Amino acid sequence: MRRTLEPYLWLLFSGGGVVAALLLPVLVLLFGVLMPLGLVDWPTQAELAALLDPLLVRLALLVVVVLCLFHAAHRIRFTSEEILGVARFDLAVAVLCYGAAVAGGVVAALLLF
Amino acid sequence: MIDVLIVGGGGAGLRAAIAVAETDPSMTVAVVSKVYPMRSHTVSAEGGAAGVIADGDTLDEHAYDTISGGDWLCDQDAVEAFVVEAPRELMRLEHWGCPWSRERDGRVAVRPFGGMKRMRTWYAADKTGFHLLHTLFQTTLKYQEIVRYDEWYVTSLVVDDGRVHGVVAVEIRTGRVEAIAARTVILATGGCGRVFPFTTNAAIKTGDGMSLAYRAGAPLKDMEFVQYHPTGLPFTGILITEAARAEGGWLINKDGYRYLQDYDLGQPTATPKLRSMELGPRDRLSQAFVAEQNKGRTVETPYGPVVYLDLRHLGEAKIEARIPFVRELCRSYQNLDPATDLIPVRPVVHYMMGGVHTDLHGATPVAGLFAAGETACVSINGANRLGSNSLPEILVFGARAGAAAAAFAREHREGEAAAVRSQGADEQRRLRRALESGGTGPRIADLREEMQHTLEGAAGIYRTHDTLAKAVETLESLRERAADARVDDHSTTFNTELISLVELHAMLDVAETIVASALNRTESRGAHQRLDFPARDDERFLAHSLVHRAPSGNPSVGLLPVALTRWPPGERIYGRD
Amino acid sequence: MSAKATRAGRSTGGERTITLEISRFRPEQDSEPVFETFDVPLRDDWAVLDGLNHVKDQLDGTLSFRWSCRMGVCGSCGMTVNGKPRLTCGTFLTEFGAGPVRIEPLKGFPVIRDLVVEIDDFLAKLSHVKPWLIREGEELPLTTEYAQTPEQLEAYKQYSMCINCMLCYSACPVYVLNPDFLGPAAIALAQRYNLDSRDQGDRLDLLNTDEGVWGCTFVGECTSACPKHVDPAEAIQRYKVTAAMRSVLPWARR
Amino acid sequence: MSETTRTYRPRRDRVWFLRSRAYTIFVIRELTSVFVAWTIAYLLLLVAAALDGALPAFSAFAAQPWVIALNLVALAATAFHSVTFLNLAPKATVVRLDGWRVPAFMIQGGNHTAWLLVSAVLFWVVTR
Repeated sequence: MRRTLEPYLWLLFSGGGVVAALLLPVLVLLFGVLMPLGLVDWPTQAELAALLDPLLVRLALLVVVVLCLFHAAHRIRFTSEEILGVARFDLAVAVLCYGAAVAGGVVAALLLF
Repeated sequence: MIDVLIVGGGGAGLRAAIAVAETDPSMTVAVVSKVYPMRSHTVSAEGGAAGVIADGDTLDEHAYDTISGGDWLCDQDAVEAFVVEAPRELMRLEHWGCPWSRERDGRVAVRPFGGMKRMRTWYAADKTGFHLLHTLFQTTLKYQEIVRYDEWYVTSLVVDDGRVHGVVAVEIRTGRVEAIAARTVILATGGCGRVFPFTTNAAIKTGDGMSLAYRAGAPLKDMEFVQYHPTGLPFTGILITEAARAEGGWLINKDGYRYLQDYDLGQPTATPKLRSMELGPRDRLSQAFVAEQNKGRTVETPYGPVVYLDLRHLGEAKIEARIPFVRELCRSYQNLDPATDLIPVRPVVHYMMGGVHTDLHGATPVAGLFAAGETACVSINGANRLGSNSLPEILVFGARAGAAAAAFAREHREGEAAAVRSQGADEQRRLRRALESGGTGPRIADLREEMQHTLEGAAGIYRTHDTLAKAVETLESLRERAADARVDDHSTTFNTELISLVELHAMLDVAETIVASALNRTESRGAHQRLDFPARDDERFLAHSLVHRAPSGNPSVGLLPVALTRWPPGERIYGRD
Repeated sequence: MSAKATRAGRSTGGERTITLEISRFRPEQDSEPVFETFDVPLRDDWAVLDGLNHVKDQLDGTLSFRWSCRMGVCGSCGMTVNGKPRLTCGTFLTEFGAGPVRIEPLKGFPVIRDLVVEIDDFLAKLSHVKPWLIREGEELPLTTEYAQTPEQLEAYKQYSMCINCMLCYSACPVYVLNPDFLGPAAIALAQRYNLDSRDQGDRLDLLNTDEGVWGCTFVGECTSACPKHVDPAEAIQRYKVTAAMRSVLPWARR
Repeated sequence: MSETTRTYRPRRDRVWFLRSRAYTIFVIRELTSVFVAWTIAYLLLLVAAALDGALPAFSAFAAQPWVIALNLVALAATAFHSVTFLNLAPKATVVRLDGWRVPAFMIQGGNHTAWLLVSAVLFWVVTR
């Protein structure tokens, strides 16, 4: 049978979907809306640093970043192909999308560790 | 050169195809069908399929119910073979994946059915025919040797020297007419309900196979026996399955009265009683409707008089579990919910007991020509078919015809007959003429409608000599006018009007044989009720009607004695033990 | 010929009418489909199919379309009605108010003529998934059934209700854009056998492909379009989970 | 009579996703992923700032009207993603308890409850 990578990509996509669904709205609400509007106070530098200090938190954060980026990459790959009609360039589109996700993951890893 | 060519892709045709493929994989088998097989009318069968399996049931009881239900016009040797093989065929379907409804322990469940003394009707909710057909169709996909000609319409059989050599068919998509040489042909084209105006039958059921056989010299048998199903929805004619009554539904008139008790069908009971009241046979129930109508106890609607089928007391849960399709149909097509509303129903043409005369193996008097299913008359249905006997019939006799045709093809290995080419060319010319010149006369639809109303008036639930004799004349004139029917469509691509025209000719053939047989049978038996001859007459008519097409083109009716084995003719008793 | 468009809902001889805009394609004369309009009686119990039959029987015998059982179970009469894939036998004219009603062939399939589409590719896809009961070893005698409890029946029953009307394919943008996609009904049919307790086959190779379940981007319109509540979208998503688990854990069974 | 027939295949419809409300909603649902990616990038910037001691600069950046506007859209998009993703989950995961299939609305209810709980906990952790 022809091997396909899709099951693995789909698992990453699904995991990312769950993580994004559970975590992102509240995070963007806090850090992107309420705090910049001054409705909630920004935490202090020290508080944030302390929050990010445990290895487990940083590892978890890395996982969240990677999964969410894969989720986005997967959907952007298919949606762009469907909207723009470029499915015949699937390989290139896929390399571009997942490549960006991997790059984002590497950046996050460098940042966090 | 095809060994076995099957015309029709419904239950009987597909079962025959599998039978050939299983007996001898080296054989070539073709299924030629005017629709894709899963569109065949088997798909619409709802209630179930009878086969002895329950504890306490016996083959003899199934045989007796069938024979008495058929008013002793069944060939008893055929019935005996049928009841033996029915459970095996249903089990075979189980082994092929048919989703039969089940008991809690995982065994196949059975339900009661009209005219049956015991619970022996296997069912797949109330879409039994649908599941049966799809199981068969999907199973045929397993066999590479089964070749399909989907949307090919057979316009004639190639017969030479008393033997069939193939068919001529038109590929509907391209208009291409082709002679297909075959060692044997099995007709499995279903019934002809569309010769009547109000029928449960699908648009495709135009008696094509009956007409093909009739024109090829094979006689049609018992054509006067047309089954009215007592519960059709007005306007559409959509069938409300007998299972609705088997599960406990009541038939009531405009006063809310369970009127069947007035017609020697037993006394009302709260729960359904086998062979009694609503579970009486279809002919008697339909006749009771007419009597109620004459008494002014039916309800007038724009689509004629109706009575009501009452399922409300069953409750929503039971309706949903056992007869969900009834609910779906009522909601989608009648805008009512049987859990809370009464269902208006009236008798509707449902099934042809008659058909192409065959022996127990589906063989017709024309060598190499076989028939099975509703298009054939073996006969196990006699003067009135019992509900849930037709699905096992298509399986049992489909398989038998398949095996017999395969055997015939093995013994007759000669090459293609010259007649194939010449008849193919003739047919091509004939169709091209119809296509190119067309007619300038009446519309096909108008002729069809007139034929349908003629049949309803003359060969409905009750018949008389005078109306039948007049119908003979009307049909003759229709035949003449149909020769010049107007054809607007001159395209070769998917020309459905041309097909409608050929179908109209087939229906006129069949209509003539129905009327001729009904005129000839001066007695009342089962579904054939003569107001001028109200009694059964075993002296003269314990016999099948056999119609041949005379050289003049007119039907000529003869009689053939019924095969009796163990059950002498008796009185049909329902509702009394 | 081209009937002049007239306002729908007007009264002719006391009878209400409604305008049908019917897509016509006659390969001998048209390079692409054109619309023709016909006024047909508007009756409460008339389905779109009754309107089409009125046209064919009384107004223009050249109109071609497929239909048979007119009770929603043979699956022949699927067409695009006002942009949506529908069974025309079960779609009432009254649903469209004063009209007009636009009737086109099912989208996503090559048009042979008028409202008739080519379905050979669909049938090939059905065959492709091995839609029959696969058994290994000895067969039971014809006196015994493979036991199956009502719960086991329930596990696949829904997926066995497909009437092959192809509305789901027509509703699926993935299929319309890429005809190689195996598509909703075929995958649901594979699941009908996969989930049947009597089946011992394995259809992983057929379904775990780019054109199989992985072609689906879960638009979900197949399920909305399905007149029989088969829910093919669910069938596909469930098999994605199965295929993913079996890819990650090769020893996992379905 | 002709031997073959020509079929008509419509040209690709460039705006198929505008043809029905359902298609449009589907495309919007898929495009929420762009904002998922943006949110991740934004949060990474925040983390970088926090670890580099540049939080004031970040909060100044975040307070610009266009960033707030973008984040409001991102909030809507990620919330839409959550609702649709959690609602569709029961299609993929059929839960059976003793043969009884847990209805979709219960699984969806469970998913949404989990979402609210996680959000509440995170809110509390960040703002305590």
